[in-house]
Amino acid sequence: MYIRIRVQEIGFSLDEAFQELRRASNSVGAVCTFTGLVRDFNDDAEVTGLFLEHYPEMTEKQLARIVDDACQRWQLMGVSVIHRIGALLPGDEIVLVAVAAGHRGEAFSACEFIMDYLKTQATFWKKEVAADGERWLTMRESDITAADRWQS
Amino acid sequence: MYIRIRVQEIGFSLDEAFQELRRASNSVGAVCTFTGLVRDFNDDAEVTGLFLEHYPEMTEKQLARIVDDACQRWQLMGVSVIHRIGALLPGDEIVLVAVAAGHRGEAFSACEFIMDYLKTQATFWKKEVAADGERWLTMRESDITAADRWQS
Amino acid sequence: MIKVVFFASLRERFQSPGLTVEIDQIASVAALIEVLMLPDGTPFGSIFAEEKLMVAVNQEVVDFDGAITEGDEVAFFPPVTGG
Amino acid sequence: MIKVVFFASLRERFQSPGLTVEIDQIASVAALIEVLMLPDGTPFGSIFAEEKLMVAVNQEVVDFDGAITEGDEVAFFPPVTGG
Repeated sequence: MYIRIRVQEIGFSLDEAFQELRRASNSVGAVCTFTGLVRDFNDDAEVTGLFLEHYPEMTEKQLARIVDDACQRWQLMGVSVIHRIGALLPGDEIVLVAVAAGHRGEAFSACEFIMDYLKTQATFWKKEVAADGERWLTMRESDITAADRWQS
Repeated sequence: MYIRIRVQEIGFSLDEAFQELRRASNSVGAVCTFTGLVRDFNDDAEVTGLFLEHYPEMTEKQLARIVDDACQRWQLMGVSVIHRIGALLPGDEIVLVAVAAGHRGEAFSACEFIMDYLKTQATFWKKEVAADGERWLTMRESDITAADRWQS
Repeated sequence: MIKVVFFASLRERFQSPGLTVEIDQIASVAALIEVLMLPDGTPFGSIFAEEKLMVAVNQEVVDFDGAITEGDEVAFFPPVTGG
Repeated sequence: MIKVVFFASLRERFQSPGLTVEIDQIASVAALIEVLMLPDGTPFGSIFAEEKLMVAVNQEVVDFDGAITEGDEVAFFPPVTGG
């Protein structure tokens, strides 16, 4: 079982994460990846940048727990999570979740599960820098709903 | 809207497909990708290779229709589908589906939808070459179930 | 004339990628299959009876009662297994 | 002694990344908040009353009645917005 969790300022390579995962086991048949990017708008204010803060001692612990939960639920062969912090520009990658499994159903479900819980449980905060000033983002109701559906 | 559908013998680069999609629009906030790989075993017979045949005039038509269905269901910004044909070895990539959207829910759903329908509707056939001989694979019941759930 | 094509296991079992058939009274896939099964002693009969088949007329999947007209391409193949 | 830390909008509104508090009779998060709110005239009172808060003791999310003991790190922060 290959697990790698990184919180970093520098950008990341989807390809590098994918190449690591495909080699996690020679019975990997499915790799699902999710990449979150900085969009150039959010609720109509023109976003010029994003600042990402986190709670260093806690973030990695929370991410490890979420990944561990996913490994309990599905038969996985590899998981890679990368989350950037600091100053980001529109188009920059923010987060990567990549999951390797034997079959596609497990890879898709685990990847979406990790993203949904990362959104509601990992201690990151986004401050949006827009033409009309800065503002801390607030959690979306839809993100809470997305995480809740895994509890049924 | 960026749509690219390819059926080819040569390998493909996940990174290249991703880089094309992230630039599909500057409001892309989410890219979900799925890569299917040749596993080194299938139902316990040791697989030494795979041969993929398709129905040339029909495959692209079916894939375009599946992608179009996904675009009707979700608000997407880009879709890339690559499927290999010919002789493949264990560990080789077979298929890539990548979807760009504003938000992650749409990207995940559309990517899984396209894979599920590709599995049951696109005219590809796999012949497995194993230590104990060759055999054409038969459709899995679980693949039919996976595609059926989108009809509700 | 109708162009008949076979794929995958079907192509291998027929030992042929396809054939052409003069149309005359053939108006449906079912009727075409009956014509193809006629020459008993050939493998056609048993294979058509035994294999789980899908049919496409001009690259569109149809039922066995799907219509056929002059110049059509009729493809027979097993359930797909790509991805 | 308890180490209190603030993050994101809370850190900015308090204009401080945190402070240390002598423990004595403080045994829960709720009791700690009351102590922090005491010095009125400081922004603490209004911010604690107004913001939607989450609390973690030693990097584990807890309720407001979560226990606190000497040496703990208590973090206050708004709902997370990463990903």
